[in-house]
Amino acid sequence: MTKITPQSQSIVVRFAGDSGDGVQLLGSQFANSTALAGSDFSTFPDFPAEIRAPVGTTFGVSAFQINLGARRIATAGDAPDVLIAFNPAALKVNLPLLPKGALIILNTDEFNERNFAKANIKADPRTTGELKDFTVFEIPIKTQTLEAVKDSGLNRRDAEQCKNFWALGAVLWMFGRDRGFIETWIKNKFAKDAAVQAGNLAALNAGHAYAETVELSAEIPQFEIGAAPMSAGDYRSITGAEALSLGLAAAGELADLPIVFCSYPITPASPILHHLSRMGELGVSTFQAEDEIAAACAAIGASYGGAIGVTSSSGPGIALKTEAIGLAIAAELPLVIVNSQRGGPSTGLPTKTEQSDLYQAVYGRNADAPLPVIAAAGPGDCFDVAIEATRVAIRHMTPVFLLTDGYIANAAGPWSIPNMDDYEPILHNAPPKPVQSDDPTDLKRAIWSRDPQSLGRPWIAPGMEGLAYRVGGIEKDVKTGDISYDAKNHQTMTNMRAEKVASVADFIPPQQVEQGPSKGPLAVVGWGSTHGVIWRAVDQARSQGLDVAQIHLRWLSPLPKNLGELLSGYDAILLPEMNMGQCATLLRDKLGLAVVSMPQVSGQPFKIADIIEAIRANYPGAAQAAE
Amino acid sequence: MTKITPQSQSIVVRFAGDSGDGVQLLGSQFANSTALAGSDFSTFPDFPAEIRAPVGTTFGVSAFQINLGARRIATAGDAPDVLIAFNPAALKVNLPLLPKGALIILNTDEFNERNFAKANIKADPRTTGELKDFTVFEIPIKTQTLEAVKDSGLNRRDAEQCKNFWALGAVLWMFGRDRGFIETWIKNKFAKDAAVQAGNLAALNAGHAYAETVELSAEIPQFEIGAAPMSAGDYRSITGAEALSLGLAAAGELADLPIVFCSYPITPASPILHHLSRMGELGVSTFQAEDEIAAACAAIGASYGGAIGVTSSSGPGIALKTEAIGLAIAAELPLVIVNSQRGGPSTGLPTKTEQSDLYQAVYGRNADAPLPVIAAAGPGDCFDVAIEATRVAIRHMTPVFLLTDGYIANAAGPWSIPNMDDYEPILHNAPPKPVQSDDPTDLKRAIWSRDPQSLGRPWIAPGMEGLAYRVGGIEKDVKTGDISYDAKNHQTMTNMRAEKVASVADFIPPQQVEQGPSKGPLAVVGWGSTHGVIWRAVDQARSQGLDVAQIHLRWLSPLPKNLGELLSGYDAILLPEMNMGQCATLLRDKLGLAVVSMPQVSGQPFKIADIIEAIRANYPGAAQAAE
Amino acid sequence: MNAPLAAKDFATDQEVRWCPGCGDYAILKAVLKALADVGANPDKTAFVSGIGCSSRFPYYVNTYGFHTIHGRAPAVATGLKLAKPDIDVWLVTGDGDGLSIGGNHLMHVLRRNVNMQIMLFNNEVYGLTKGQYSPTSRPGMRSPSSPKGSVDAPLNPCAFALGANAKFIARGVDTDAKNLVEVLKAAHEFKGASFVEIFQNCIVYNPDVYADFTAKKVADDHQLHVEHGKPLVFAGGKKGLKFNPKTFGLEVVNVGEGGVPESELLVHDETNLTLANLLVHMPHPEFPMVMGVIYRQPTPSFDEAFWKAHPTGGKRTGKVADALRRASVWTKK
Amino acid sequence: MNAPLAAKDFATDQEVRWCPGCGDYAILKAVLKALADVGANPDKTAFVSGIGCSSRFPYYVNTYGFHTIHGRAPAVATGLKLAKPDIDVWLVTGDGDGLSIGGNHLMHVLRRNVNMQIMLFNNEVYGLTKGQYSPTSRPGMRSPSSPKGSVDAPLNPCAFALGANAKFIARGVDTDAKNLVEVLKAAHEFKGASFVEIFQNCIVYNPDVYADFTAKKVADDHQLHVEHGKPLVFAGGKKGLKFNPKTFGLEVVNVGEGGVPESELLVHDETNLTLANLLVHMPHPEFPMVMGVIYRQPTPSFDEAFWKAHPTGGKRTGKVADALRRASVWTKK
Ligand SMILES: Cc1ncc(C[n+]2csc(CCOP(=O)(O)OP(=O)(O)O)c2C)c(N)n1
Ligand SMILES: Cc1ncc(C[n+]2csc(CCOP(=O)(O)OP(=O)(O)O)c2C)c(N)n1
Ligand code: SF4
Ligand code: SF4
Ligand SMILES: [Mg+2]
Ligand SMILES: [Mg+2]
Repeated sequence: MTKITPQSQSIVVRFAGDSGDGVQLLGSQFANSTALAGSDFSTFPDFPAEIRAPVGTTFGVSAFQINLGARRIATAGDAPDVLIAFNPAALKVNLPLLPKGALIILNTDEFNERNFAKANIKADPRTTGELKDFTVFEIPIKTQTLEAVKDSGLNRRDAEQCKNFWALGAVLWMFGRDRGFIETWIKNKFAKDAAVQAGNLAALNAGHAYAETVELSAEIPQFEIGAAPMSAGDYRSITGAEALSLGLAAAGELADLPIVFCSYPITPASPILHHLSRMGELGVSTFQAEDEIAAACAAIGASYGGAIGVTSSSGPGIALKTEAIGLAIAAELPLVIVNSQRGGPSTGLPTKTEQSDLYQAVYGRNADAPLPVIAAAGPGDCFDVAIEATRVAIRHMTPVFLLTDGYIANAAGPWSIPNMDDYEPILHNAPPKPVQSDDPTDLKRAIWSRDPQSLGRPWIAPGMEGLAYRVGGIEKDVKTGDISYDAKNHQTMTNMRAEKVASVADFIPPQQVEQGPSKGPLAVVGWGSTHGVIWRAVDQARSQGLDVAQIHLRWLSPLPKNLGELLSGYDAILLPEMNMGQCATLLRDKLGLAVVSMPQVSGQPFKIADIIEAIRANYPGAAQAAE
Repeated sequence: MTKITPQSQSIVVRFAGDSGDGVQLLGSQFANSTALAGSDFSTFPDFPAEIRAPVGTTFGVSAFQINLGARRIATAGDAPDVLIAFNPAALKVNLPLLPKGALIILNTDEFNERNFAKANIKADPRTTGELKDFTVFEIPIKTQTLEAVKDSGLNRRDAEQCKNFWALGAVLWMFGRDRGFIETWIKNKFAKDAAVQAGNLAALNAGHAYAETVELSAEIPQFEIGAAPMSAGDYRSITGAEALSLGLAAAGELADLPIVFCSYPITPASPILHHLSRMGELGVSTFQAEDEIAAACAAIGASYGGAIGVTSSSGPGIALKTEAIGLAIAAELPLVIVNSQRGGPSTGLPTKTEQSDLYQAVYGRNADAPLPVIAAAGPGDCFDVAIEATRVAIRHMTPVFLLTDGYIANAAGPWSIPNMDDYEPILHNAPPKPVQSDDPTDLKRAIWSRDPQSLGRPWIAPGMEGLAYRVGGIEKDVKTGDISYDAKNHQTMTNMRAEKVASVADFIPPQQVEQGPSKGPLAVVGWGSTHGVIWRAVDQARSQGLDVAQIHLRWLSPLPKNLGELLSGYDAILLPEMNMGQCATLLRDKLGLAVVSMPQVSGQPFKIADIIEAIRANYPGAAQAAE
Repeated sequence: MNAPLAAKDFATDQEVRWCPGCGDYAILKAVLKALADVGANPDKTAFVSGIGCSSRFPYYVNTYGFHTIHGRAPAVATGLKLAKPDIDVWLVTGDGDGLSIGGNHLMHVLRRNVNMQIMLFNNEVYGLTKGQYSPTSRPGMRSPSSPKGSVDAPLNPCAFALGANAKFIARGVDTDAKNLVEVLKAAHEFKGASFVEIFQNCIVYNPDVYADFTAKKVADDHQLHVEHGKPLVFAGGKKGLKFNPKTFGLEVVNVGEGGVPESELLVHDETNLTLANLLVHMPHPEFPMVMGVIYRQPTPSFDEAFWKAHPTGGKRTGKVADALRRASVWTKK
Repeated sequence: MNAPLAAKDFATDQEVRWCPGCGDYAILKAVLKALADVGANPDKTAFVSGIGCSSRFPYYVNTYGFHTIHGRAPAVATGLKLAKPDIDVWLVTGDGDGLSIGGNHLMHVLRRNVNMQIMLFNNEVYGLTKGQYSPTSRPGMRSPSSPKGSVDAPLNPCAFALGANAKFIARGVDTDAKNLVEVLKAAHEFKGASFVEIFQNCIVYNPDVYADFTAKKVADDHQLHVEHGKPLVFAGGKKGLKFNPKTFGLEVVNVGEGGVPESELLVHDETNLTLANLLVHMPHPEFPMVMGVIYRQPTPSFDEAFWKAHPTGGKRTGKVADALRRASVWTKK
């Protein structure tokens, strides 16, 4: 592993502590200070599976990782260069992640027998030699904090709570960041509680001072992570869940239609429900249904009613929606289905990330029931993907799957705030004029007259005058929409449904190469949240002289029209994905391509190093070349 | 179309009438008489979608088709050579199915204006020239019946009901079949109602006499369909639903365990529930749950309790079971999931046949959640397939999908009654001995010690002494079964689940060639209920000089180990299936093979002629050769 | 739409496909009449149903209609109300659709009190799938899936609805058009989830299960039609109900000469939950079957509460462009 | 197992992973004690649960245990009973698991009266998913998914159970071990589906929602512990309940001097459905919260009926070889 130096272009810092230690807040404030300094960054919170496990246990450890750099940052980093551990459990859990030479800051106040026992630690790790490959700094953070805030008027318990800001102060010093912004934040946040405000401010400053003056300065390196080369403009930090929520609201605005978001809480999808619950003024209504089936059905009912129905869940909940999705296909109603993927099968690993619901999205329904599937590449991309998914749903009058995952949902990075004027409005197939005719069939034909390009039908909703019609899940006559058990008609309708989804490819841009040559020895193909790690890996491999390309898929169904031709220009295709090879199946099925699948389902994002290794292994003759 | 002659080797007869006309009974009794005469046959009832539509309407028409022959009969026939139509609606609906030259028998009593109106018929078809290409016999069946049964003491309505037996009598004469067996049947069936018994007997005999004597004998040909070459032994007629039910009961017997069958009614799966409800003495219990989710979960609960849990539905209901199936995979419990496929998506075409739930079975779950999938080739095969599915579920401790469809469920043919001694007992992984140890981990390790070949864990159920353990849907430690969020362990478990399903291939026979060469220019690959029609098509193509092979897949997941090699021995692979190409996806994905997909989703079985045509079209250079 | 519409104007061009003699025909007729009577606007009315014979209903009503999937109509209808609060929604479900697979959604739509009319066609059987017993079937019912007789204890739909916190409960009989139309109109008037159980005869799979209180000649003696503020009498006023505080239960008494005076009878209070529970639980034939509006407790509907709590009543008043900047924003030059 | 087991013998080696201070700990303790008290055999006992904080329960009880999927535990447990009728099943569910996603299965298991103990931990919140409002949450509750306050009308779990035809309904409080253990033992004794609502404090997402009747100092005045055949009194006997036939409802009265004599109070009859409905619907704080066994109506359980209707009681008495021939058989020579 590369040794970190104060001059490194990027650095990975991990905060870890008990769920109650406030490490998430600490991390996100540090990220904000990073943003203000103009560095690029990527953050990833690593929550425990338990709500609030007993204090001091390993399963109660909460962590926040940030990768910050003076260059483009694509992932939250393979391995932490710096670990701040608030208790022994946090050290125990995170130690295996650290490369040799990493810097560890320990809150020694918690390193006592009681806490060792809680974390099932036999002997003080500071004495066993386990830490010999690292640079360790021991700081009694709690003691220091209590001392710093003793005048704030806080009781002991609340005073102790300030220790995350103490640590933040110290870290801000290490990175030469300005405290002003954080101070303002603390003042606003705790405006109503003077004692808490004072305590946190005092802790922040004390931590900073501690690091700056006597105790640390000689030993701890100060890192200079300058501004990264980013295009000019306004930026903010955003998580995937928030970007997705804003993207849905934006889609509503672009279509000038209400968004009716129907969901049932589930990890890691719930944050989208929470965000949208606060976006009423953007024309969003949220409905917490009694279960996922009801959520899907309510969204379908909303779409039937002329609003943009959206439903959201993760794997097990999406499974429950399957039958209802079939109804939306049959009734030709727009519907956006957001899947925040997590580890499975079954309850599986609710808080861990996986990309293993691709089969479910593309193939996972009874009968021939195709639908478009799009995947977000990262937090910020969720915004655009939400708009695109909605656009396609409405244009083609079809349910659309939007795949994201637990990593994207919670990870954050700087995001260039888009200009809403840059987006085309979302148009829908206008309802026909009421038909004056004695033959009701004439009206029906108008109602079911599909747009020839998109095969989308007019979007007609209760309340529209003279267009009352009936629809359902039984096969319908292609022309009148009446129930039809006719053999030929069923074939026609099945073909129509297939062509409808295929026609999405006529509206999406051709597949681009993300980086590298447009033909050559090797392309690394990816989709979804592996975008960043593959980007970094390919970038590094290329800088090591390997002529490798990166291709990132956004639409998984249908695939871009030129994809087959593009991919056949490479001698080999490597496909890393956080599942057992589901996208590889897709490429074999749809394009007849041979693919080297690189599956991983450890519930953790890929490591850059592993992908580089795979690139080398699959780079014909290149291993020598690059040596 | 071949002109039928009294000497034809096989003939297709179709009875059609109003739902209340008793054509299903008529058909099945005719099938029985065919069976007794030693001819081979295949029957297919074609129910209307409505329960009981208004009398005389086209959507109330019920039909029963039988193909009988003095040679092997593989399908219910492409097109009826003989149609018996009880009313104008029946004629209207079925006329498009008939080849030129077919024989039509009309019940003229119903050919009146009222009935034309009900069936939306403008003019009497007997007068329009529509029937000019057919041989038509007009018989006032109702009048004849009323006359025949007037002494039976039946009221007019009940007397009229006897007309199906009148028609049966006439048809029995046409085929030179013995009435004795039917007479006995009537006597037993209506033992409690002398008038009905007398009426039906009188009608049967009158119909026979009518045909035999004056009115018909000169004109209607008598057909001689002799005995077919079948291997010696005892036969019975059986539908797929009944064979499947008996197969499940047999699996219970072979495993010496109770069968707990949990289902919720749905077309066309319900008959399995109905049959099993009557098999209590075979150790079967049935539970009609409140919905499909509850049915799947109750079956899982039963399996957890050490019984063989089976659940059954069709597409939309299976969709609802998806989440629960994931639980069975995670908890490693045996479960047989029977899917009687029907047309979709959504409610679709409930009474029509399709094979379009293969994606759902193989790929249709969230997360990496593989499971074995087996498909029945025809009614009788359901028996063996049910046993095999259960055997695999128990050996590998996994849910297994068993695919059948609406066609198989209702179709019937002669079935060589199997000898139960020919089946190996179904063994399960025995529970370990209780472990005497202070460390509870020792017991857990024993509980989770998988069989190295099948990766099946011991089947431990509440009630077993000293083995109490806890399990659930959260990822478990591979050794102790405890909850585990560990990254490596998740990869290990995911691999284990994949290997477990793959290991099924070690226990199943290698893929055989059904007929034709074991390498050559063309193989027609099929699965499920297309077996018969492909068999006939390939047989005919071969007799026309084409060197084509038939390969029929029974296990769809995993595929037999030798399949890839076997198929690569053919220049081309044609894959007819009643969906949009789902099995073709499978072969591309798992074997990387190029496949000519022949999709059809008209809700109707394939026609032999269409497959032969496709064989010709895909037989390189053979079109000329065979001319 | 100017001229008031007649019942027949609410019929569609679709051939009605129930079995001849099915009780659904009579219900359809009553509903079309009720629509005409309340002056329904077809463009602003929607029928939403699940799956079952009963759920074919929307195809036969010339308004908007959605024949959804089995058991899920309440959820679809709720979503429709969220998109279009002013659409008048009628929900059609069966004892299987609404109480077996769809029990949960029915319960929640009642609990939330979403503004719609819910018609549950109770024929005590799964008609469409050919006659299996349902959650309202009587114990011992022989059916294809219960050849030895069903062993399930049945649900009382109205009691279930009361337990689910429903605020409007009524009952009608398919063939009793007069009462049914009135009940439907009352349901329509109620702002909230109005639950109407309709006893429906499945002539094919469960014929005449209700004959002992619906047949013309017994109806009078076996049905009690409640009216708010009126004493609980039946059998042409010759019998009535009294509350016995000792047994804490109801009693059938003769009224008038030789019996008790009408003044001693219980008076119907449609806002009293306890009385409603007593009435819907009366065992027949010892007691009459109660009909009409059994419980009506005006309560703010879900719709009302939902839009009140919505910061803009559903309107788009803000701009996404502004929302995007509701965070720490920094500028890269 | 010879020596009688103590509560601690029913604990497992698994670290208990609820939040410190969660009411679930107290319930666990009460259940372990009840198991010991009834002399449960761990090998013949199974805990089945859905998903939620509460549903983690089985991992902590040293019997058989199945942590299934969200809302489906009643169905899984029913299946288990079909496979192994003699296993003693305890079901653990929450207000979300049992009343939101799982409402239908809970309803049907109660309706059928499947023999098991059902413990519903009601904390009026979705704990595991971090605090969203649930079907029992009070209107106006602010939560991550209802920032302006929930607009849903809540369900009363016991009223729901009564509407679902439940035959045993009881209530307890997490921290009131004495009553809870007794209630659990009574539930265990009942042959059928015994429904126990347990008020449980979620210290993280909904702390102290029940404090106004569970806190030590108010419990006496705000809880009424019913006992069959005993007058309905609370507040140390100083207050009681009377039925007012005019309003057709309950009233709180002072007992004894200056009030009414005990003899005029309502006497608890645990077999009276009307009384049960009245008791579970009493609005707090005007009325006390009722605790203990509210309703108990011994009725043949589903299990009993199921095995009675089964032609062989589940045994395999016939041979498949014979069944195969139960048709017209012909022989080909
Ligand atoms: C998911 C699903 N499961 C099962 C079915 C089959 N099914 C259709 S209707 C029905 C029951 C209908 O009963 P009910 O609601 O009482 O209606 P009825 O036909 O009696 O009017 C069932 C089980 C289905 N269509 N979809
Ligand atoms: C199918 C599915 N949907 C949603 C979830 C997410 N989920 C887990 S527990 C829960 C609610 C738990 O609430 P409750 O039953 O009240 O239990 P508590 O945590 O409060 O004890 C939810 C929504 C899930 N695990 N599975
Ligand atoms: S089956 Fe019964 S409910 Fe269905 S249409 Fe026929 S009579 Fe009516
Ligand atoms: S979140 Fe609430 S219910 Fe869940 S463990 Fe914590 S305190 Fe208990
Ligand atoms: Mg019904
Ligand atoms: Mg809860």
